[in-house]
Amino acid sequence: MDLIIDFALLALLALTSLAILRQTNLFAAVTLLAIFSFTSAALFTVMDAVDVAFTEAAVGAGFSTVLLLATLSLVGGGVKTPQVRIVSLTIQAPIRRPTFPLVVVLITGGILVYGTLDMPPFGDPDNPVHRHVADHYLLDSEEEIGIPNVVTSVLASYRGYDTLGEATVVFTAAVGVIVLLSGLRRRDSLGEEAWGEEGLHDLDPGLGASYSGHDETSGEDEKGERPGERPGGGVP
Amino acid sequence: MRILGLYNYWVFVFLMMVGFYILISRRNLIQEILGLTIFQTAVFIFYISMGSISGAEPPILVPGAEGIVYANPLPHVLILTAIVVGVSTMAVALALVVRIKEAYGTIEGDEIADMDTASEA
Amino acid sequence: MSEHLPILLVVVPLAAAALAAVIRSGRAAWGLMLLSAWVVLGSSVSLLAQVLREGRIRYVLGGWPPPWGIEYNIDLLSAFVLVLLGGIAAIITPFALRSVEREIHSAQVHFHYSALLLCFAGLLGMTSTGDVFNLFVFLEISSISAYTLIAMGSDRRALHAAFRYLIMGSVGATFIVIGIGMLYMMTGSLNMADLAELIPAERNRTLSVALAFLTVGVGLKLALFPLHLWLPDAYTFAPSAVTAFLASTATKVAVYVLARFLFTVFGVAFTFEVMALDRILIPLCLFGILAGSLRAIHQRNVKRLLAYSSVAQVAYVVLGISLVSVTGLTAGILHLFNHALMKGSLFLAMGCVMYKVGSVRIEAMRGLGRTMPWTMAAFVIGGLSLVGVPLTVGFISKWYLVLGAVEQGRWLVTAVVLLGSLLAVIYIWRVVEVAYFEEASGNGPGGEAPLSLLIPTWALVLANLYFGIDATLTSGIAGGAARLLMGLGGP
Amino acid sequence: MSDQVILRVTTKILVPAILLFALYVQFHADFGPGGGFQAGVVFAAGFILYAMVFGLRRAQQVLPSWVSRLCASLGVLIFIAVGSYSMFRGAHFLDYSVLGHDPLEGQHIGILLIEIGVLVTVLGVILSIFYFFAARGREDL
Repeated sequence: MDLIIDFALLALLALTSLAILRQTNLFAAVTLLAIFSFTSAALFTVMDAVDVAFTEAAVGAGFSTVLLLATLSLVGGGVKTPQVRIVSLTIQAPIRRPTFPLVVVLITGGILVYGTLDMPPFGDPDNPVHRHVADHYLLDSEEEIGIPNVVTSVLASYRGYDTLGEATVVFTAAVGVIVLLSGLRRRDSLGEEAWGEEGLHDLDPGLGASYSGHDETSGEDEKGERPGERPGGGVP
Repeated sequence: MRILGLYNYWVFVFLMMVGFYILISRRNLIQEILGLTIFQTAVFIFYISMGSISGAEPPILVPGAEGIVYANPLPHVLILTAIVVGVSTMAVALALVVRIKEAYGTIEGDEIADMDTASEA
Repeated sequence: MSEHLPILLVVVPLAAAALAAVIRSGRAAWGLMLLSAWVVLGSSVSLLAQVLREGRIRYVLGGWPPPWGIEYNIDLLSAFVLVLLGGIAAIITPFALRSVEREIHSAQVHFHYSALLLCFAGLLGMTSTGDVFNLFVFLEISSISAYTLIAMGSDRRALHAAFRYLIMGSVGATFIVIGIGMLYMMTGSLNMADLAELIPAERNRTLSVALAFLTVGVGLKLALFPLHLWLPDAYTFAPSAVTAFLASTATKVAVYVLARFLFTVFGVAFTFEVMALDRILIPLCLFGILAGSLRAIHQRNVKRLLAYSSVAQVAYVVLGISLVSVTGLTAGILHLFNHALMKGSLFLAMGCVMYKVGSVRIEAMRGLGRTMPWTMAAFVIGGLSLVGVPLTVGFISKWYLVLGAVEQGRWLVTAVVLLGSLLAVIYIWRVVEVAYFEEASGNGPGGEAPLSLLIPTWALVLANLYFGIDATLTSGIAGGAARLLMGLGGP
Repeated sequence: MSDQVILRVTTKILVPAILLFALYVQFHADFGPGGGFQAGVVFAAGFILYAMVFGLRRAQQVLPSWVSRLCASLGVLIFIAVGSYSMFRGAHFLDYSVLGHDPLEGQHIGILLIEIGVLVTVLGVILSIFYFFAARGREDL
């Protein structure tokens, strides 16, 4: 029974991915991607990976979709289509050089399929993956950690350091987004900042506030600056 | 049965290649990100497939019960981390797209590349 | 406390990064960066001494013995790379103070240092770890922060460069995850030392594909020709201090990771005897040396010129590694270290020019030999090192490389290495000619860069000369690490 | 969207339930699927829903942007602090066994603490990212 559901879900995933490939409306493509994520979350549940399924549903289908839609509302959802035909498939697609990517993908895919040939069969409990390290977690974590959910034990304790790394990766992303979207950087292309000071008072989520000096910390060394003033230097 | 046993892996290869194809053939930056996401999700499916055992239970131990086969928890842990890494990368990529749109007025890779070449000369 | 040095090395910059993001003062964030850089340098030197004395150090994280837990596994090679990372950070941070104040908006300076610290911690973690998946996690920490740092460049093209790097870098990282997955699938382990024992030295289709994916994935990260397309723009448009930092650390750690996978995890027997990977890598490196050097000659932007030169120089390092001999590996490891010194000093010199002149295009260099004598002298010495003139570090590593090639009777390799040096003469000369033999355009502010920029630049230049004149220390360590990788024993 | 009565009422009912569910996910992770990461995402989702219906400004009155940024750092620091505390107790980094009277209790305390660290970071990060994207949108108008 599981196997049938597994096959059906995989087929659905394949179809969804092809639909995303053909889609030239980005809003529709993002919605399809959310479907893709939900379907894969369902697949993870069938394969007994409940924690992963939960995370994929919350992050892949939830937060990613919100982010993508937020971005689309800023950049627009259309794709320019030069109407070029791909060599073998008769899809009209926004591609300038259709053959090269196809060759690269076919080679990579071929190598991967070649690699699957020596793989141990799917679902066999005697596969090396399930011996050696994993069975220790299943057999001994009860005694060593005492938590029924082995995924939590492994995540937080046996491989707790990876989780520290994971938290750091998320933190890194926050630093990246804040730096990129705080709007305080000089922007040569537009010649001037697109917003005035009242914009910063009113709407900027954080840095603007420290900027205009009525935030919780006064930031002495930043006070004198105004958005119009930029640091010197730069490429002419 | 041997062929059937590899079906999961072949679908993984197919999904991954669709994602990879979107990624390298499309010149719209958002589409590239969508391709990357499919590409990464395919890898998640690969890991979870290798950790799964037919007829197994989720790796949440049932006290006192004997003879239950549990799925392998380690790939689950690895993929939890990978999902987080994926969404982090995506957030930074989308922030970059927003900035690129503001700076160049477009998110079509070819047009941006043309503008870059023009400002180089 | 000394028992905890391996982990302190990584955790101190991590904690500093988290703090730097909240303190809102650029100067304080810089202080945190400086502090962590010197802590890392101090601890890595002491680790290196300890490894030389007592051999490999293993530190078990969370108290769980490997392969169930994650371990830090520091041998001679990783300790050497850690010292390099610490040293570069300790020198570039003082430089960054003024340079960053000029190039980054003041409200973002603390985030800049936070990202730089994250990148630093990520690279340190990649170097110390003995667990392949943990390596991927720290690779992503360093990569995501690197995308951010590059995007902070003042030109809008920095954004596009960062995006291209993000896409290619993520593809590379995903390839690495696939490779790790296949390794895990076939062995059931993620621990490097454990994997080394479990991987058989015979043909296996899945493991071969794992090796291929890992090589391509890491190759993307280290800009191995022809996977280098992200590098020139990224280095050109990133802020000066960031370019210097990334050029002398990020690609070096990627090469280290490649060597780890090829030699430690898969082992010489599988990688080179069963798979014969050297037959692919050596031609790629030769093409890389020629293509990178030739492209460098045609650049009008000196940072981009140096970036293409980096593509060529990284190819030298990988070439040394793929000769699969003690001499070749010694050359590769030495060049890894030495190239960090030369590219660091060259990019720092460009940072000085950027600070004073506001441009690093070749036209902007007119007459700088007179107006900025110290900066340009640093550039010239760095350039001579790049060419491989005796008394500089460049000579030492090229000497070993030629020795390694001749040892195996590879005359073509020898010829290309020498030709690469000739091409380096041409592209360095183009800058020197403009700087020393053309009249100043006269509209620049003129004058030498401030001492806070010059002293770090010259510190690296002097390192170029010091390790070029007395190479016993570096070549001793590199030789020891090479024997270790070849499986001939040692610490 | 704040003029839509149905949306407002539904949101007001849903948000507390979502936040409560997040806490359930957080503290029930020992026995079922969940953990700091998932809980952080769900918790943030509650706020995002509130912000989408009632506006960014009102959401930020509850949880200002600087708090979310502080949380992002704080979570990582909690995590590192737990690990370092093990070192002061004479064990290796992140070895929770020394945190309690016996190793098993130590493991429980350690896992609880670092899951809280992860929750705080993830909540802070997701809200920060959302705030910055949302604010960017308003500036363009």
